[in-house]
Amino acid sequence: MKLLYFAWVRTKTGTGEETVSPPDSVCDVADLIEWLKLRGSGAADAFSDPSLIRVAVNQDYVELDHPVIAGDEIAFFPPVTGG
Amino acid sequence: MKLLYFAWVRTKTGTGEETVSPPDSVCDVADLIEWLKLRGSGAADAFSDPSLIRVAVNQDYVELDHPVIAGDEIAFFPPVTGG
Amino acid sequence: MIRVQRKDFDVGAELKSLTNGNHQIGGLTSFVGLVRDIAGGQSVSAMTLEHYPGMTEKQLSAIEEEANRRWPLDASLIIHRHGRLEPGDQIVLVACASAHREAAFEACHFLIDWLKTKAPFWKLEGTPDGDNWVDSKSSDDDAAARWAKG
Amino acid sequence: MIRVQRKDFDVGAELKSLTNGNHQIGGLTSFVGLVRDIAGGQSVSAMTLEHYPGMTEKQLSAIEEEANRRWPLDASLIIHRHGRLEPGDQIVLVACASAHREAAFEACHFLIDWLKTKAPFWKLEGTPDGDNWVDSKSSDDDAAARWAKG
Repeated sequence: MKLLYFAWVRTKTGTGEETVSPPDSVCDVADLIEWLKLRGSGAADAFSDPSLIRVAVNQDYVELDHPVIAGDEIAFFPPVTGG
Repeated sequence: MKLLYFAWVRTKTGTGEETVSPPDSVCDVADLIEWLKLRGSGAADAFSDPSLIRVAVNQDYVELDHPVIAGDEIAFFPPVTGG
Repeated sequence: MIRVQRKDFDVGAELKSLTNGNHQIGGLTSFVGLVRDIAGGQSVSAMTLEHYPGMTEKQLSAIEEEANRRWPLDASLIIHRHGRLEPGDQIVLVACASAHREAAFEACHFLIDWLKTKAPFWKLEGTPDGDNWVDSKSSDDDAAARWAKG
Repeated sequence: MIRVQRKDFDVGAELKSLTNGNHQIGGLTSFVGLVRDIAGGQSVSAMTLEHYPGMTEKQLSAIEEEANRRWPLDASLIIHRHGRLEPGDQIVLVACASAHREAAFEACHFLIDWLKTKAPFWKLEGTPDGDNWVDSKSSDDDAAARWAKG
Protein backbone atom coordinates (compact mmCIF):
# COMPACT_ATOMS: atom_id res chain seq x y z
CA MET A 1 0.00 0.00 0.00
CA LYS A 2 1.07 3.57 -0.70
CA LEU A 3 1.41 5.95 2.24
CA LEU A 4 1.38 9.76 1.91
CA TYR A 5 2.29 12.29 4.59
CA PHE A 6 1.52 16.01 4.54
CA ALA A 7 2.46 19.18 6.46
CA TRP A 8 4.09 18.52 9.85
CA VAL A 9 3.30 14.81 9.64
CA ARG A 10 5.56 14.80 6.58
CA THR A 11 8.33 16.76 8.28
CA LYS A 12 8.21 14.45 11.33
CA THR A 13 8.21 11.19 9.39
CA GLY A 14 10.92 12.65 7.16
CA THR A 15 9.24 11.54 3.93
CA GLY A 16 6.25 12.54 1.83
CA GLU A 17 5.57 9.16 0.33
CA GLU A 18 6.49 5.52 0.82
CA THR A 19 5.27 2.09 -0.18
CA VAL A 20 4.86 -0.48 2.59
CA SER A 21 3.73 -4.10 2.95
CA PRO A 22 2.51 -4.54 6.54
CA PRO A 23 1.80 -8.03 7.93
CA ASP A 24 -1.68 -9.55 7.66
CA SER A 25 -2.38 -8.61 11.28
CA VAL A 26 -2.70 -4.97 10.15
CA CYS A 27 -6.41 -4.82 9.32
CA ASP A 28 -7.45 -1.21 9.87
CA VAL A 29 -6.01 2.31 10.09
CA ALA A 30 -5.39 2.04 13.84
CA ASP A 31 -3.39 -1.17 13.31
CA LEU A 32 -1.39 0.51 10.56
CA ILE A 33 -0.50 3.47 12.79
CA GLU A 34 0.68 1.15 15.59
CA TRP A 35 2.77 -0.82 13.13
CA LEU A 36 4.30 2.37 11.66
CA LYS A 37 5.21 3.67 15.16
CA LEU A 38 7.31 0.54 15.74
CA ARG A 39 9.26 1.07 12.51
CA GLY A 40 11.08 4.28 13.44
CA SER A 41 11.40 7.30 15.68
CA GLY A 42 10.05 9.72 13.05
CA ALA A 43 6.74 7.88 12.77
CA ALA A 44 6.60 7.39 16.56
CA ASP A 45 6.90 11.18 16.92
CA ALA A 46 4.42 11.97 14.14
CA PHE A 47 1.78 9.63 15.55
CA SER A 48 2.42 10.25 19.27
CA ASP A 49 -1.02 11.92 19.60
CA PRO A 50 -3.44 10.20 17.19
CA SER A 51 -6.14 12.81 17.96
CA LEU A 52 -4.08 15.32 15.93
CA ILE A 53 -3.98 13.09 12.85
CA ARG A 54 -6.52 12.96 10.04
CA VAL A 55 -6.60 9.99 7.67
CA ALA A 56 -7.78 9.54 4.10
CA VAL A 57 -8.03 6.18 2.35
CA ASN A 58 -8.16 6.47 -1.42
CA GLN A 59 -8.71 10.23 -1.04
CA ASP A 60 -11.74 10.02 1.24
CA TYR A 61 -11.73 10.87 4.94
CA VAL A 62 -12.00 7.82 7.18
CA GLU A 63 -11.98 6.96 10.88
CA LEU A 64 -9.37 4.84 12.66
CA ASP A 65 -11.44 1.67 12.33
CA HIS A 66 -11.55 1.88 8.53
CA PRO A 67 -10.10 -1.28 6.92
CA VAL A 68 -6.89 -1.07 4.91
CA ILE A 69 -5.91 -3.48 2.16
CA ALA A 70 -3.08 -3.95 -0.32
CA GLY A 71 -3.29 -1.36 -3.10
CA ASP A 72 -4.84 1.36 -0.93
CA GLU A 73 -3.54 4.93 -1.01
CA ILE A 74 -3.47 6.01 2.63
CA ALA A 75 -2.68 9.60 3.64
CA PHE A 76 -1.90 11.00 7.09
CA PHE A 77 -2.02 14.71 7.81
CA PRO A 78 -2.95 17.37 10.40
CA PRO A 79 -6.40 19.00 10.40
CA VAL A 80 -6.67 21.03 7.20
CA THR A 81 -6.18 24.81 7.13
CA GLY A 82 -7.08 25.91 3.61
CA GLY A 83 -9.30 28.69 2.40
CA MET B 1 -42.82 73.48 1.20
CA LYS B 2 -41.43 71.39 -1.64
CA LEU B 3 -43.20 68.14 -2.51
CA LEU B 4 -41.60 65.29 -4.48
CA TYR B 5 -43.35 62.26 -5.95
CA PHE B 6 -41.68 59.08 -7.21
CA ALA B 7 -42.59 55.94 -9.17
CA TRP B 8 -46.35 55.30 -9.49
CA VAL B 9 -47.13 58.06 -6.99
CA ARG B 10 -45.52 60.40 -9.53
CA THR B 11 -47.44 58.96 -12.48
CA LYS B 12 -50.74 59.19 -10.55
CA THR B 13 -50.25 62.76 -9.31
CA GLY B 14 -49.02 63.66 -12.78
CA THR B 15 -46.02 65.61 -11.52
CA GLY B 16 -42.63 64.83 -9.99
CA GLU B 17 -42.26 68.03 -8.03
CA GLU B 18 -44.34 70.98 -6.84
CA THR B 19 -44.19 73.77 -4.30
CA VAL B 20 -47.22 74.24 -2.06
CA SER B 21 -48.29 76.50 0.80
CA PRO B 22 -50.94 74.63 2.80
CA PRO B 23 -53.00 76.41 5.48
CA ASP B 24 -51.83 76.54 9.10
CA SER B 25 -54.23 73.73 9.97
CA VAL B 26 -51.88 71.33 8.15
CA CYS B 27 -49.55 70.31 10.98
CA ASP B 28 -48.32 66.84 10.16
CA VAL B 29 -47.88 64.46 7.22
CA ALA B 30 -51.37 62.99 7.65
CA ASP B 31 -52.92 66.49 7.48
CA LEU B 32 -50.89 67.24 4.38
CA ILE B 33 -52.07 64.09 2.61
CA GLU B 34 -55.73 64.89 3.40
CA TRP B 35 -55.25 68.44 2.12
CA LEU B 36 -53.56 67.19 -1.07
CA LYS B 37 -56.40 64.71 -1.74
CA LEU B 38 -58.88 67.62 -1.79
CA ARG B 39 -56.83 69.50 -4.37
CA GLY B 40 -57.27 67.15 -7.32
CA SER B 41 -58.22 63.75 -8.65
CA GLY B 42 -54.60 62.70 -9.31
CA ALA B 43 -53.62 63.14 -5.67
CA ALA B 44 -56.88 61.56 -4.50
CA ASP B 45 -56.00 58.48 -6.59
CA ALA B 46 -52.35 58.40 -5.51
CA PHE B 47 -53.20 58.63 -1.81
CA SER B 48 -56.36 56.48 -1.88
CA ASP B 49 -54.59 53.79 0.21
CA PRO B 50 -52.16 55.53 2.59
CA SER B 51 -50.74 52.14 3.69
CA LEU B 52 -49.05 51.91 0.27
CA ILE B 53 -47.29 55.26 0.64
CA ARG B 54 -43.91 55.89 2.22
CA VAL B 55 -42.93 59.40 3.30
CA ALA B 56 -39.61 61.17 3.74
CA VAL B 57 -39.21 64.62 5.27
CA ASN B 58 -35.92 66.26 4.44
CA GLN B 59 -34.68 62.90 3.05
CA ASP B 60 -35.36 60.86 6.20
CA TYR B 61 -38.15 58.32 6.55
CA VAL B 62 -40.97 59.49 8.81
CA GLU B 63 -44.38 58.31 10.02
CA LEU B 64 -47.72 59.99 9.29
CA ASP B 65 -47.66 61.94 12.56
CA HIS B 66 -44.39 63.66 11.73
CA PRO B 67 -44.76 67.49 11.76
CA VAL B 68 -44.36 69.44 8.54
CA ILE B 69 -43.33 73.08 8.36
CA ALA B 70 -42.62 75.67 5.69
CA GLY B 71 -39.31 74.99 3.97
CA ASP B 72 -39.51 71.20 4.35
CA GLU B 73 -38.75 68.86 1.45
CA ILE B 74 -41.44 66.20 1.62
CA ALA B 75 -41.36 63.13 -0.63
CA PHE B 76 -44.10 60.55 -1.26
CA PHE B 77 -43.36 57.21 -2.88
CA PRO B 78 -44.20 53.48 -2.89
CA PRO B 79 -42.17 50.99 -0.85
CA VAL B 80 -38.67 50.92 -2.34
CA THR B 81 -37.50 48.14 -4.67
CA GLY B 82 -33.79 48.75 -5.22
CA GLY B 83 -30.84 46.39 -5.03
CA MET C 1 -17.56 54.45 -0.11
CA ILE C 2 -20.86 54.82 -1.91
CA ARG C 3 -21.60 55.76 -5.51
CA VAL C 4 -24.87 56.29 -7.37
CA GLN C 5 -24.36 56.38 -11.11
CA ARG C 6 -25.93 55.75 -14.47
CA LYS C 7 -22.90 54.07 -16.04
CA ASP C 8 -21.76 50.48 -15.59
CA PHE C 9 -18.98 49.44 -13.18
CA ASP C 10 -16.03 47.06 -13.45
CA VAL C 11 -16.33 44.59 -10.56
CA GLY C 12 -12.73 43.39 -10.81
CA ALA C 13 -11.27 46.90 -10.78
CA GLU C 14 -13.55 48.02 -7.93
CA LEU C 15 -12.65 45.04 -5.73
CA LYS C 16 -8.97 45.41 -6.49
CA SER C 17 -8.90 49.07 -5.48
CA LEU C 18 -10.87 48.23 -2.33
CA THR C 19 -8.22 45.86 -0.93
CA ASN C 20 -5.12 47.12 -2.70
CA GLY C 21 -2.16 47.56 -0.36
CA ASN C 22 -4.07 46.72 2.83
CA HIS C 23 -2.43 43.51 4.05
CA GLN C 24 -4.64 43.31 7.14
CA ILE C 25 -7.51 42.15 4.95
CA GLY C 26 -8.09 38.40 5.06
CA GLY C 27 -11.50 38.22 3.39
CA LEU C 28 -13.48 40.14 0.81
CA THR C 29 -17.14 39.33 0.23
CA SER C 30 -19.05 40.90 -2.63
CA PHE C 31 -22.51 40.76 -4.13
CA VAL C 32 -23.54 41.79 -7.63
CA GLY C 33 -27.21 42.22 -8.48
CA LEU C 34 -28.14 41.66 -12.13
CA VAL C 35 -31.23 42.33 -14.26
CA ARG C 36 -33.11 39.07 -14.92
CA ASP C 37 -35.00 38.47 -18.14
CA ILE C 38 -37.95 37.03 -16.28
CA ALA C 39 -39.86 38.18 -13.18
CA GLY C 40 -43.05 36.77 -11.71
CA GLY C 41 -43.39 34.51 -14.72
CA GLN C 42 -43.30 37.39 -17.20
CA SER C 43 -40.49 38.12 -19.60
CA VAL C 44 -38.70 41.40 -18.98
CA SER C 45 -37.13 43.29 -21.87
CA ALA C 46 -35.81 46.25 -19.87
CA MET C 47 -35.79 47.75 -16.41
CA THR C 48 -35.69 51.43 -15.56
CA LEU C 49 -34.47 52.38 -12.11
CA GLU C 50 -35.82 55.62 -10.72
CA HIS C 51 -34.29 57.07 -7.58
CA TYR C 52 -34.44 60.09 -5.26
CA PRO C 53 -31.22 62.04 -5.82
CA GLY C 54 -29.87 63.29 -2.52
CA MET C 55 -31.87 60.94 -0.33
CA THR C 56 -30.33 57.93 -2.08
CA GLU C 57 -26.82 59.02 -1.20
CA LYS C 58 -27.89 59.93 2.34
CA GLN C 59 -29.51 56.53 2.94
CA LEU C 60 -26.68 54.53 1.37
CA SER C 61 -24.13 56.41 3.49
CA ALA C 62 -26.20 55.76 6.62
CA ILE C 63 -26.46 52.03 5.76
CA GLU C 64 -22.72 51.83 5.17
CA GLU C 65 -21.94 53.63 8.44
CA GLU C 66 -24.20 51.23 10.31
CA ALA C 67 -22.36 48.24 8.83
CA ASN C 68 -19.05 49.75 9.88
CA ARG C 69 -20.40 50.27 13.41
CA ARG C 70 -21.53 46.66 13.66
CA TRP C 71 -18.55 44.88 12.10
CA PRO C 72 -14.78 45.55 12.08
CA LEU C 73 -14.43 46.35 8.38
CA ASP C 74 -11.27 47.48 6.64
CA ALA C 75 -13.19 48.66 3.60
CA SER C 76 -16.72 48.75 2.24
CA LEU C 77 -18.31 49.77 -1.02
CA ILE C 78 -21.81 50.27 -2.43
CA ILE C 79 -22.32 51.15 -6.09
CA HIS C 80 -25.92 51.42 -7.30
CA ARG C 81 -26.93 52.26 -10.83
CA HIS C 82 -30.04 54.09 -12.03
CA GLY C 83 -31.59 54.65 -15.44
CA ARG C 84 -32.44 52.14 -18.15
CA LEU C 85 -30.94 48.66 -17.91
CA GLU C 86 -31.35 45.45 -19.88
CA PRO C 87 -31.31 41.77 -18.86
CA GLY C 88 -27.82 40.73 -17.82
CA ASP C 89 -26.85 44.29 -16.87
CA GLN C 90 -25.33 44.93 -13.46
CA ILE C 91 -27.54 46.89 -11.04
CA VAL C 92 -25.65 46.99 -7.76
CA LEU C 93 -22.32 46.04 -6.23
CA VAL C 94 -21.84 45.64 -2.49
CA ALA C 95 -18.47 44.63 -1.05
CA CYS C 96 -16.98 44.34 2.44
CA ALA C 97 -13.40 43.54 3.43
CA SER C 98 -12.27 42.50 6.89
CA ALA C 99 -9.50 40.62 8.67
CA HIS C 100 -11.86 37.65 9.04
CA ARG C 101 -14.40 36.14 6.70
CA GLU C 102 -17.40 36.08 9.05
CA ALA C 103 -17.42 39.87 9.42
CA ALA C 104 -17.02 40.32 5.65
CA PHE C 105 -19.89 37.91 4.91
CA GLU C 106 -22.30 39.23 7.49
CA ALA C 107 -21.69 42.90 6.73
CA CYS C 108 -22.11 42.35 2.98
CA HIS C 109 -25.33 40.40 3.52
CA PHE C 110 -26.60 43.08 5.90
CA LEU C 111 -25.83 45.85 3.39
CA ILE C 112 -27.77 44.31 0.52
CA ASP C 113 -30.70 43.33 2.77
CA TRP C 114 -30.97 46.81 4.25
CA LEU C 115 -30.40 48.53 0.94
CA LYS C 116 -33.37 46.62 -0.51
CA THR C 117 -35.73 48.09 2.09
CA LYS C 118 -34.13 51.51 2.78
CA ALA C 119 -32.55 52.89 -0.39
CA PRO C 120 -35.05 54.98 -2.40
CA PHE C 121 -34.99 53.15 -5.74
CA TRP C 122 -37.98 51.96 -7.75
CA LYS C 123 -37.98 49.52 -10.63
CA LEU C 124 -40.13 49.88 -13.71
CA GLU C 125 -40.14 46.64 -15.70
CA GLY C 126 -40.84 46.58 -19.40
CA THR C 127 -42.92 43.49 -20.28
CA PRO C 128 -44.98 42.34 -23.30
CA ASP C 129 -48.07 43.62 -21.39
CA GLY C 130 -46.56 47.07 -20.87
CA ASP C 131 -44.55 48.75 -18.14
CA ASN C 132 -45.09 47.67 -14.53
CA TRP C 133 -43.79 49.19 -11.33
CA VAL C 134 -42.25 46.34 -9.34
CA ASP C 135 -43.96 45.68 -6.01
CA SER C 136 -41.86 45.47 -2.88
CA LYS C 137 -41.47 41.94 -1.52
CA SER C 138 -42.39 40.87 1.99
CA SER C 139 -39.41 38.50 1.76
CA ASP C 140 -37.17 41.58 1.54
CA ASP C 141 -38.78 43.02 4.68
CA ASP C 142 -38.22 39.70 6.43
CA ALA C 143 -34.60 39.60 5.31
CA ALA C 144 -33.97 43.12 6.62
CA ALA C 145 -35.81 42.37 9.88
CA ARG C 146 -33.25 39.67 10.71
CA TRP C 147 -30.68 42.42 11.24
CA ALA C 148 -32.86 44.52 13.57
CA LYS C 149 -31.22 44.96 16.95
CA GLY C 150 -33.29 43.56 19.80
CA MET D 1 -16.31 24.47 -11.73
CA ILE D 2 -13.25 23.93 -9.55
CA ARG D 3 -9.60 24.76 -10.20
CA VAL D 4 -6.47 24.16 -8.13
CA GLN D 5 -3.55 26.15 -9.40
CA ARG D 6 -0.27 27.81 -8.50
CA LYS D 7 -0.84 30.98 -10.50
CA ASP D 8 -2.95 33.99 -9.54
CA PHE D 9 -6.51 34.55 -10.82
CA ASP D 10 -8.37 37.60 -12.14
CA VAL D 11 -11.51 37.97 -10.02
CA GLY D 12 -13.26 40.30 -12.46
CA ALA D 13 -12.67 38.03 -15.45
CA GLU D 14 -13.71 34.91 -13.51
CA LEU D 15 -16.96 36.45 -12.27
CA LYS D 16 -17.77 37.82 -15.70
CA SER D 17 -17.36 34.45 -17.38
CA LEU D 18 -19.46 32.84 -14.63
CA THR D 19 -22.56 34.92 -15.34
CA ASN D 20 -21.98 35.90 -18.95
CA GLY D 21 -25.02 35.41 -21.14
CA ASN D 22 -27.17 33.79 -18.44
CA HIS D 23 -30.01 36.25 -17.93
CA GLN D 24 -31.71 34.08 -15.33
CA ILE D 25 -29.06 35.11 -12.80
CA GLY D 26 -30.21 37.82 -10.41
CA GLY D 27 -27.45 37.62 -7.83
CA LEU D 28 -23.77 36.71 -7.71
CA THR D 29 -22.02 36.36 -4.36
CA SER D 30 -18.27 35.91 -4.16
CA PHE D 31 -15.59 35.57 -1.52
CA VAL D 32 -11.87 36.18 -1.95
CA GLY D 33 -9.43 34.99 0.73
CA LEU D 34 -6.20 36.97 0.99
CA VAL D 35 -2.87 36.44 2.78
CA ARG D 36 -2.65 38.68 5.86
CA ASP D 37 0.65 40.14 7.05
CA ILE D 38 -0.15 39.30 10.65
CA ALA D 39 -1.52 36.15 12.31
CA GLY D 40 -1.90 35.40 15.99
CA GLY D 41 -0.04 38.62 16.80
CA GLN D 42 3.01 37.61 14.72
CA SER D 43 4.08 39.24 11.49
CA VAL D 44 3.94 36.96 8.48
CA SER D 45 6.34 37.47 5.57
CA ALA D 46 5.13 34.59 3.40
CA MET D 47 2.75 31.67 3.39
CA THR D 48 3.28 28.36 1.61
CA LEU D 49 0.20 26.29 0.84
CA GLU D 50 0.76 22.55 0.62
CA HIS D 51 -2.03 20.36 -0.70
CA TYR D 52 -2.84 16.76 -1.59
CA PRO D 53 -3.08 16.62 -5.40
CA GLY D 54 -5.96 14.43 -6.46
CA MET D 55 -7.76 14.47 -3.13
CA THR D 56 -8.00 18.27 -3.25
CA GLU D 57 -9.85 18.19 -6.56
CA LYS D 58 -12.02 15.30 -5.37
CA GLN D 59 -13.02 17.11 -2.16
CA LEU D 60 -13.61 20.47 -3.84
CA SER D 61 -15.82 18.81 -6.46
CA ALA D 62 -17.77 17.02 -3.73
CA ILE D 63 -18.25 20.31 -1.82
CA GLU D 64 -19.41 22.08 -4.97
CA GLU D 65 -21.84 19.26 -5.82
CA GLU D 66 -23.28 19.41 -2.31
CA ALA D 67 -23.88 23.17 -2.66
CA ASN D 68 -25.64 22.60 -5.96
CA ARG D 69 -27.82 19.92 -4.35
CA ARG D 70 -28.81 22.26 -1.52
CA TRP D 71 -29.40 25.49 -3.43
CA PRO D 72 -30.77 26.28 -6.93
CA LEU D 73 -27.54 27.64 -8.41
CA ASP D 74 -27.04 28.73 -12.01
CA ALA D 75 -23.26 28.68 -11.66
CA SER D 76 -20.59 28.06 -9.05
CA LEU D 77 -16.82 28.35 -8.94
CA ILE D 78 -14.01 27.47 -6.57
CA ILE D 79 -10.42 28.44 -7.39
CA HIS D 80 -7.80 27.58 -4.76
CA ARG D 81 -4.09 28.36 -5.10
CA HIS D 82 -1.14 26.44 -3.69
CA GLY D 83 2.57 27.18 -3.41
CA ARG D 84 4.32 30.23 -2.01
CA LEU D 85 2.25 33.40 -1.45
CA GLU D 86 2.96 36.78 0.11
CA PRO D 87 0.82 39.18 2.14
CA GLY D 88 -1.90 40.70 -0.02
CA ASP D 89 -1.87 37.74 -2.43
CA GLN D 90 -5.13 36.04 -3.30
CA ILE D 91 -5.55 32.49 -1.93
CA VAL D 92 -9.04 31.42 -2.84
CA LEU D 93 -12.08 32.55 -4.81
CA VAL D 94 -15.54 31.14 -4.21
CA ALA D 95 -18.53 32.38 -6.20
CA CYS D 96 -22.18 31.35 -6.55
CA ALA D 97 -24.80 32.72 -8.92
CA SER D 98 -28.54 32.19 -8.59
CA ALA D 99 -31.86 33.73 -9.58
CA HIS D 100 -32.19 35.09 -6.03
CA ARG D 101 -29.69 36.57 -3.63
CA GLU D 102 -30.40 34.37 -0.59
CA ALA D 103 -29.38 31.20 -2.41
CA ALA D 104 -26.25 32.89 -3.79
CA PHE D 105 -25.25 34.17 -0.34
CA GLU D 106 -25.92 30.98 1.56
CA ALA D 107 -24.26 28.68 -0.97
CA CYS D 108 -21.15 30.88 -1.15
CA HIS D 109 -20.90 31.01 2.64
CA PHE D 110 -21.42 27.25 2.85
CA LEU D 111 -18.69 26.60 0.27
CA ILE D 112 -15.99 28.61 2.05
CA ASP D 113 -16.96 27.22 5.48
CA TRP D 114 -16.88 23.63 4.27
CA LEU D 115 -13.76 24.14 2.20
CA LYS D 116 -11.96 25.36 5.34
CA THR D 117 -12.63 22.06 7.13
CA LYS D 118 -12.68 19.57 4.22
CA ALA D 119 -10.22 20.61 1.51
CA PRO D 120 -6.75 19.13 2.11
CA PHE D 121 -4.62 22.27 2.26
CA TRP D 122 -2.09 23.19 4.94
CA LYS D 123 -0.53 26.59 5.54
CA LEU D 124 3.10 27.10 6.49
CA GLU D 125 3.64 30.66 7.73
CA GLY D 126 7.01 32.35 7.55
CA THR D 127 7.53 34.50 10.66
CA PRO D 128 10.53 36.20 12.33
CA ASP D 129 10.69 33.16 14.67
CA GLY D 130 10.82 30.72 11.76
CA ASP D 131 8.27 28.72 9.82
CA ASN D 132 5.11 27.54 11.59
CA TRP D 133 2.40 25.17 10.43
CA VAL D 134 -0.89 26.95 11.01
CA ASP D 135 -3.18 25.19 13.49
CA SER D 136 -6.76 24.50 12.53
CA LYS D 137 -9.27 26.73 14.28
CA SER D 138 -12.20 25.47 16.33
CA SER D 139 -14.10 28.50 14.99
CA ASP D 140 -13.79 26.96 11.52
CA ASP D 141 -15.23 23.68 12.82
CA ASP D 142 -18.08 25.61 14.41
CA ALA D 143 -18.73 27.52 11.17
CA ALA D 144 -18.87 24.29 9.16
CA ALA D 145 -21.07 22.60 11.78
CA ARG D 146 -23.81 25.20 11.20
CA TRP D 147 -24.39 23.65 7.77
CA ALA D 148 -24.68 20.07 9.03
CA LYS D 149 -28.03 18.59 8.16
CA GLY D 150 -30.07 17.52 11.19
